[in-house]
Amino acid sequence: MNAATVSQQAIPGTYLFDGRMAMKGYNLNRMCYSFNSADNRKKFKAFPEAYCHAYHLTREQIHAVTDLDVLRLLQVGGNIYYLAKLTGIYGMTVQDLGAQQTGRSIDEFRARLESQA
Amino acid sequence: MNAATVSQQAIPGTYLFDGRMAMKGYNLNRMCYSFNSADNRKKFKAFPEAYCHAYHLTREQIHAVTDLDVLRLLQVGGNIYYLAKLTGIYGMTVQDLGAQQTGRSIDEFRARLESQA
Amino acid sequence: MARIIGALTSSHIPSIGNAISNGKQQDAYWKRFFDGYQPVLQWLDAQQPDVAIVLYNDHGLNFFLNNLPTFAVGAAQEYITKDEGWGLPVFPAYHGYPEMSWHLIESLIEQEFDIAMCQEMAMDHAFINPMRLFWPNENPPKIKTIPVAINTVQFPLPRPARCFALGKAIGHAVASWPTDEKVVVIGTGGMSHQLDGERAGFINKKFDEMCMEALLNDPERLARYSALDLVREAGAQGAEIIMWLAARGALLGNVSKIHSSYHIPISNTAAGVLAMANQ
Amino acid sequence: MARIIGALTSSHIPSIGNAISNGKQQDAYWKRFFDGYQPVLQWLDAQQPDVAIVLYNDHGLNFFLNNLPTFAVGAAQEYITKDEGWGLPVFPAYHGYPEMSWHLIESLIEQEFDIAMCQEMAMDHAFINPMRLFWPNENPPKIKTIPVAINTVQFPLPRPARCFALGKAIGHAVASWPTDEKVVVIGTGGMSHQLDGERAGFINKKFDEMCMEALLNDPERLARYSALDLVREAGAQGAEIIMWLAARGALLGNVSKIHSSYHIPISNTAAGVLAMANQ
Ligand SMILES: [Fe+3]
Ligand SMILES: [Fe+3]
Repeated sequence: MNAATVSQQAIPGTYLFDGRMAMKGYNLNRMCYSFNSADNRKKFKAFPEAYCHAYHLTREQIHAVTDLDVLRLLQVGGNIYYLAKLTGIYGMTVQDLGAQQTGRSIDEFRARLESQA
Repeated sequence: MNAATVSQQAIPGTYLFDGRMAMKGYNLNRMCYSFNSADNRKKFKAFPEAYCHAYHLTREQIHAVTDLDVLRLLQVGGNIYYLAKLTGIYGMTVQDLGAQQTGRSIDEFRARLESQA
Repeated sequence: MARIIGALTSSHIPSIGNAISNGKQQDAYWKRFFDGYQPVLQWLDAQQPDVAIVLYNDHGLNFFLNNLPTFAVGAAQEYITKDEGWGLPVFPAYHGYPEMSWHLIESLIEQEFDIAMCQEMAMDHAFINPMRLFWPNENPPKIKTIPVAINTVQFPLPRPARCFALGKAIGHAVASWPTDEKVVVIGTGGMSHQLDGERAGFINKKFDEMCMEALLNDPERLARYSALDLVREAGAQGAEIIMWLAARGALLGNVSKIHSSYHIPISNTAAGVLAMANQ
Repeated sequence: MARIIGALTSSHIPSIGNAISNGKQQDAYWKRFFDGYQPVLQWLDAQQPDVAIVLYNDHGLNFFLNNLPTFAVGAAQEYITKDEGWGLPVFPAYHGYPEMSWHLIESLIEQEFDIAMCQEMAMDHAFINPMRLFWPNENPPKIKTIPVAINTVQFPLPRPARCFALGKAIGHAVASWPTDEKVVVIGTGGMSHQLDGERAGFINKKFDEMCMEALLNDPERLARYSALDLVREAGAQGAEIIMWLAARGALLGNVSKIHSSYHIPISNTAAGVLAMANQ
């Protein structure tokens, strides 16, 4: 875990999904993985908190889920590949995610992307 | 597949479970894997042929299953680790399997094992 | 013996699939991106390869953290596609080539690559979108496919040098396959982008340009980076460039450029395509 | 740094579990077998190791052919047991040690072993029976465990030399773990036996004796065999000796024998136990 612990601090603004995060987020990611099924997405959308409880999420994790707060979802162990299936349920695009995480409007975020061309 | 094809003939009386056998036996092994669940074992025992059909077994495979013919089960692509879950449903021990495959009685098969001490 | 005639490396951004499904290839946003594939399509049309070995990364469709392989090789008769969670369309299954898959698996194990073997495997956008880009007129295309998945979900990722070595081992394996089939190796992912964290939206054009150049002329240079280096230089998901490096590794002959194209941004990503011939 | 104090290698025959559950250890059929473990139990009692890294082979409980890893490392908080299809009893979960699992995984990937990572994993008799043999008075024992699964289900199996190298890499990984915990490495399976085919019932005492001797004094000798050689010499399931070889590989110090015992037959199998100290 040494290498991992060091690497967490290595790149500002970046949450490396290493063993430490994986241990934290297993149930959260397992829940998000279940969203590959349309049926499960429907069940979740009907009763999000009940669905979270069935996957034994912590209170912190449940709040991050119901708030759709991406940075907090990452901090409580979510992996972006699985989280994208959660945010997809609410029609959030990766631009929406980027805007929210960087505190920009969608237009500002798109402008930032284009500015790097 | 060259190495594999050669190795099939390499050791008399031995069915190496290589890619060629795996391709043949995928559905059969998938069915046997399902027998890790007691519920599935019960369903199978009630209607063996219907259960086989649900896993798309070939006619040859279904006959080998209903006959509990171990050598034929191997020849149609069964892997011994999964097959043992099928034979276990009928209470067959590995001595029973050995006796059947070698055309010996159980006592003769046990005697053969002990003779190698 | 079978021959690897080249490597095609391409971004696999999910929105590409939507653009294709909705016929937006000539819209202002997409035109430059799709036009960048034309010379590659002409090359494929002239070459008519028989087999595609596709190095891609699963995004949490086929694999979960309960059994996450570093390298996984498909050995199925066909490769289905499935709902990834976003309502992407499900397509007819891609054609497999299990006989050659097993040859590849046997050779890789012999060369001491500790791969997982997958006799059933569902493909996500990382496989589907490059296939749709390179074979736009058929779905599924006639070409036989062998997917090879590389872990980019969970750190530790495989070392870039190990991915490059995997590609070389694939090159050796194909060379010992007894037919004279033509094989193309596809590497999908990248180029620089980052979806998560306060650094979301990070793109690094300079690094991407270096990658394109190094892949052609000095792949060892890219293989010397660590996975963490790639995250720093290319963004968290820019580390997907390891699939490009693995595909390049499979070219054991003289390598020349067929075509490349690069465009910022598609969605959050620097989109690139690089086609290399192997003589 | 953590220390590997020794390796314990043992058969894992399913019927052992039944004999323990039914208290048959002193029955005529079983007495010699169970008595053969007593000196190892005394050594364990004196040493009190903190962690067991258990190299075993799954028999189709946790893994199926849709995603079959060559090497898989557990990283779970606990390891459950499950019905294997024969009505074997289900036990309380074994204790995991995910922090050390992740250290092991990071080190193995760094050393270019392409392992699968398993954050959930069900254990079968190949893990359970040796644990019950070595810790007969507690179920589960207090010791923290890290399972490492090696493929013996599907050919190609990993080369024996690769398994030995995996063991060495585990040895290096443990040496860089910062606590002073005592680690024991367990290798399960074998010895010679064959369950399937007209050759069922094959046992090879001479080869088993050579293995015991080679593991202690010349493991490279055993590592030079191919997997096919092992099938020929030790029987189809006798190839499980690769777990013993991997466990031996983890002993990077001076190796001495604590105890060995060998008995033909238990069920269809030549049953053996070998305990080695690492100084
Ligand atoms: Fe991607
Ligand atoms: Fe076994």
